[in-house]
Amino acid sequence: MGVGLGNEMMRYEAPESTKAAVKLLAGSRDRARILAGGTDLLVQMRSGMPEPALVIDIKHIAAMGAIKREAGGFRIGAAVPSAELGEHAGLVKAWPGVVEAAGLIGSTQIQGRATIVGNLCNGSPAADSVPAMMVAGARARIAGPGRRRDLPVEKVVVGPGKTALKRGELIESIFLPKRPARSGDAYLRFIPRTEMDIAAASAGVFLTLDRKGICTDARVAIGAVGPRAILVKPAAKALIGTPLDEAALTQLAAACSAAARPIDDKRGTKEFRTHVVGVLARRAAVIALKRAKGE
Amino acid sequence: MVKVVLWGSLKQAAGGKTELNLEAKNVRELLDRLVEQYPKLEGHLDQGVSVSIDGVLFRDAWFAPIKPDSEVYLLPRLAGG
Amino acid sequence: MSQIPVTTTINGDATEFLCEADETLLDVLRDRLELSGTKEGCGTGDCGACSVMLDGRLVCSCLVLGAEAEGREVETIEGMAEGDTLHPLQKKFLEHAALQCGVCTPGFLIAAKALLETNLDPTETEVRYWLAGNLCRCTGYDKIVRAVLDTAAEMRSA
Amino acid sequence: MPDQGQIATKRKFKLVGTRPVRPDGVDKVTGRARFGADMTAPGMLHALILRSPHAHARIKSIDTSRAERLPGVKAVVTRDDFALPERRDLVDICYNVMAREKALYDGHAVAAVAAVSKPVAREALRRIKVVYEILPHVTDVDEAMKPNAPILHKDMRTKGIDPKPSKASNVARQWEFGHGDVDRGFTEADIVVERTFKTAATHQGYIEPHACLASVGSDGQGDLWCCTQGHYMVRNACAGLLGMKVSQLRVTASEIGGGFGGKTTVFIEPVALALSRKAGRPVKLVMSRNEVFRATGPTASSSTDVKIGVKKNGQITAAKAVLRYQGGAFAGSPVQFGAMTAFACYDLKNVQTIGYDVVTNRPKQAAYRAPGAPLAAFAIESVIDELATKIRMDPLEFRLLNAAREGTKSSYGPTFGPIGLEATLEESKGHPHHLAPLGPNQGRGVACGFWFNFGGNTCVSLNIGEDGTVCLSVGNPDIGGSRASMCLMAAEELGVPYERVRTIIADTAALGYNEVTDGSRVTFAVGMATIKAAQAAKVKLCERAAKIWDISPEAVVWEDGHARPAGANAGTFKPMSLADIAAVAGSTGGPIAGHSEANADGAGVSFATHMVDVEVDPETGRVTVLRYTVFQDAGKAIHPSYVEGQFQGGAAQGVGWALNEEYIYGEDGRLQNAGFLDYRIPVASDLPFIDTVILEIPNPGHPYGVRGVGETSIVPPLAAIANAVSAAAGVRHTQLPMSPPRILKSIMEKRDGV
Repeated sequence: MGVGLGNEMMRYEAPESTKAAVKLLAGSRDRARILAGGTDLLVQMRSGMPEPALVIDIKHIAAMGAIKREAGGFRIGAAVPSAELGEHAGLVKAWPGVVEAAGLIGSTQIQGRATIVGNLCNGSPAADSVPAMMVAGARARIAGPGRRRDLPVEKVVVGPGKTALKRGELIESIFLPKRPARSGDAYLRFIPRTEMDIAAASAGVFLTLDRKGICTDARVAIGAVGPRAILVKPAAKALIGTPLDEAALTQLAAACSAAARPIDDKRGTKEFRTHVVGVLARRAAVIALKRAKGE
Repeated sequence: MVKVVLWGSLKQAAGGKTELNLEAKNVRELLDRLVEQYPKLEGHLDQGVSVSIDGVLFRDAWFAPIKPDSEVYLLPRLAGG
Repeated sequence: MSQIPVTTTINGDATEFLCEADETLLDVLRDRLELSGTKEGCGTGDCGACSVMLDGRLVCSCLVLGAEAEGREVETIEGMAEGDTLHPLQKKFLEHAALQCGVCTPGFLIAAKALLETNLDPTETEVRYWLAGNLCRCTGYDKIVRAVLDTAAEMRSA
Repeated sequence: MPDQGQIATKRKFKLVGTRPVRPDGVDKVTGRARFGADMTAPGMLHALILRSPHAHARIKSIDTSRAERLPGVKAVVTRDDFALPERRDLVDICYNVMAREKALYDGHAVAAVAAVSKPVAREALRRIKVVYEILPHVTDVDEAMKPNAPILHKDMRTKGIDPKPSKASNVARQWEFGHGDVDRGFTEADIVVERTFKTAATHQGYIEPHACLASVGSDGQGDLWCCTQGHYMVRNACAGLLGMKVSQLRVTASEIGGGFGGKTTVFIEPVALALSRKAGRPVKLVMSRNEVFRATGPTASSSTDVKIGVKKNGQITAAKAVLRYQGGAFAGSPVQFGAMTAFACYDLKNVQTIGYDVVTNRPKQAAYRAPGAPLAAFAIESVIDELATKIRMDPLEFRLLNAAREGTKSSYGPTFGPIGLEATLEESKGHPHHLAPLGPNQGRGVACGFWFNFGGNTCVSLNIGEDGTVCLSVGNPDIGGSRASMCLMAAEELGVPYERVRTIIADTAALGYNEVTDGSRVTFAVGMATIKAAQAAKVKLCERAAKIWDISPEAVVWEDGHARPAGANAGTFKPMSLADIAAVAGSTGGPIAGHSEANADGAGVSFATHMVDVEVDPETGRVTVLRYTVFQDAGKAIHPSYVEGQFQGGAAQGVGWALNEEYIYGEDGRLQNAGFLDYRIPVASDLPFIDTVILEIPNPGHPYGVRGVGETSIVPPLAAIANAVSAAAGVRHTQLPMSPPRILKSIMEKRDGV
């Protein structure tokens, strides 16, 4: 520009290792942002929010750009776009609910860029991949100035736009564990259109059956109906020990509606979200059941 | 004499009448006669009017001919999208 | 802070440009490289008018920084026809009258091309969902979807 | 003499009615076409506008000094740079373009800067200090009409009531239409239904934001490039606002990325010109999508009471509607068109409509496709549907029984000539869509709609080149394929191949005044002018042939693209083609051209019937549109593909309006959804194919029988979908949008017996 603007101009860096990224991040006095897909970051930059002093593009870090098999599960790098999840046959077979949830983040164009780690770190209560990862038992691997640490996904987001990451920390990858036999996951959300909206309510369900078709383990998470996505233990309890009969599903829906703490806003009313989150949980449970049965 | 029908809200400006009889061969004469007889109409007519003559709408067409037996309606100026 | 030098490939041509760190690829294409066929409808990734291919993936260029193009391959609407030979999609869009105002058309063509490169036999529903990130306000999508399906059919039989 | 325009019904067309590729097609599929934001100029500056964050505030002071001192800033303008114009019709536009004593809505322009780059311009905006005194605001139409509502304009006295009110209010004007005696009519009715309806404001949602490039020299001469529906309107408005003579300002229309009425006025163009004049350099000004939503013209929101009475045999005895439309911060909501069109589909003895034009703290509305009509049709056609159910009559039969036809005295006054409403109803009755079975939670809705269509001032030039090709200059931007229609009509009239005609959009210096591309006027009015220009050229072509043959011009006829001797008495000369005559034009008297300058009248009104099937998810309130068919009278479809396109586009916009689109305001009076994420226009996966049936009941006012088609298609869908949703959900819906929360609530209340 050549003119003295009051604000310091933004800097762009593309480090090639996690270590280098952490170093840049740690030295930035909280004015750096990580760039993976950029589908939230660039929108925020445009909306008139204060511009970050530094943008750290992590797509040149080889380890962050891959999906690897690990301990029977999958490790998904922080820079892997959602579209790649859907193209990974093994991942689609193991965790269809997570893949579908990631596939709901925005349009085909957004899919080519947006990452599940970005979806998580943005801290939106309506993030589609988050409830799905929570029920799948996903863990985030966090790199920082100290030692690497793993954190269950449900503990990463602490409030709207706020994460448990400390200064200089970033998420390097997400680990999806080996899926037990006779288990299945599913995720559903409600939007007014068929595409291109933010969830007004959402629900993810994971469940495991015994050989007789009785549910032995379950996890249920709901999104967009509170300050952050949450696991609903009473909802999981409603399923365990049942063949997911009508009574269990009704109880599941009621438990999810009871756990919802939504607000009224442009995307839906409290009463609507409270009701619909139960409907979604119930429908997701039916899909997860079919998957667990291998249907 | 030509019979002219005004849209409802012009009634007061035309002394409580919605149907008027005037001598006019074309739109310009019609508008001139109207203002002569009902000066209060001027403000309304200034803002633009459309004239329907035998079902055909005219905007700003002074010399559109009016026959003695024509059906003439004065309507608000039309605009569209 | 000085501008960032970027070396990239655009429509097959080696290209160099300078950009600010916060400048989007869309701004670079339109304002610095005079490739104004890529349109801005929203700047927030919601309309698809700025669709381009980046290393073979369909993206919104308004959500990509110019600096990210370093070492990568960008394809825009300007590179879709080969010389004076239109791409089959371009021909079918014209035959089917799949555009009215035409401002969303470059984005739709890029997106539809990306679809047919991965799936040459899409269903109507697949076409509709693939193109859901491209807004058109004129056509009601009817003729666009028909043009894409017809192109796929023609390309399959070719 | 050239052949006279034949009666449209009998005329056999060679080209009209075919579907050639549009002449601007290749430009538009290759990225070569230049839209509003695609133009640059040497030394160009970038401009940005500072907008009020408040819905209603007194602007106590604006300090631009810190911005002006910023290196790279070349001009700053505020209200002080815009004198109130002499032309009365420009006063509100001036106030809307740049706020004066008060900011009247969230997004109202307060200041603008031009700088060497966008970042410098952004920083300059941050340095402008505006002191506001926040005032109470009102955004809802019914609230704004209450006696204690915050008043926007202290001098606003309701027009159209007697005596003139002494007190200021937000009601700008009252309108009244109708005939007969509705009170007596209602006493004759066996069944009367009375309901109140509300609709939200929606935006035209064109994909191209407003953009322009302005350049004013120190000699006072200006050039402006912009996306608009009418560059002559832009020229006249900008010249008036800037105190320029119209001849000093040349406006060139870029390609236009959609308008639907929203680009029939000026917003940024005068600001860019003022900045350019001050800076002495070209200035580019492009709106962001956020600005488009906050600061251009959406349509009105409305509140409407409808009362209709019928006899048991289905005959309507009386119909009344009271319509209240808010049109934003200045007078001029399209309520009069709502009031005029509301009952236009019916043959009524007793009908009355009253309309209130109301101002609120929202952006001033702009026209949106058949302005005012869809909102009214939603209310009226919903009650019609309910009455049909009550008297157990098929809704199509009920409409046919009461339909307006040739000779009907319309609800707004004039008697209809030949019209196509009955034809659309008859056609829909026998259509496979009407006979298809419905599943559980599904419903079918039908509705009718009407729009006037306009003609207006039009000027075209048709120049014949030496090689026998034709260049047609028109003055209306091509918003949806109109170049193709013009080429077809010119080629048809001249008898030359379609490919030999090129149509260009000329700038304001090249032609006389052309009215805005609005009112569905272009194919009708510009088409008529094109045909007349071609006829004028044919007269000259025949004269030249007569000279060459040395016979009287009256002895030459134009047939099938050739001048021929009129008959045996005229001699036996070999017919000369247009190209033959053009080749020797220089030697026979000079270039050959045809012109037409006229105020086109005789635009035929148009009607449509829409039929739609939906499915409602009873657990979530989500609506899926399953099937959609449009039946509309086009008079004559010049290029049927683009006629179908207008039908489909109008239906799709109607689907959005009915189901999900709305301006959402917070308690603070700020627009909450100024973007395509939360202002939800339909996406491809939201819609089915939209079937179309083109009916052709020729308009006697056009040589080929053309009626406008662009606007009528958005009139029926709101009601058709409401009727379908009401049938599927088992609850009557009276408020738009029928968003999932609203539908679910109604279903649950019904289930719970509320």
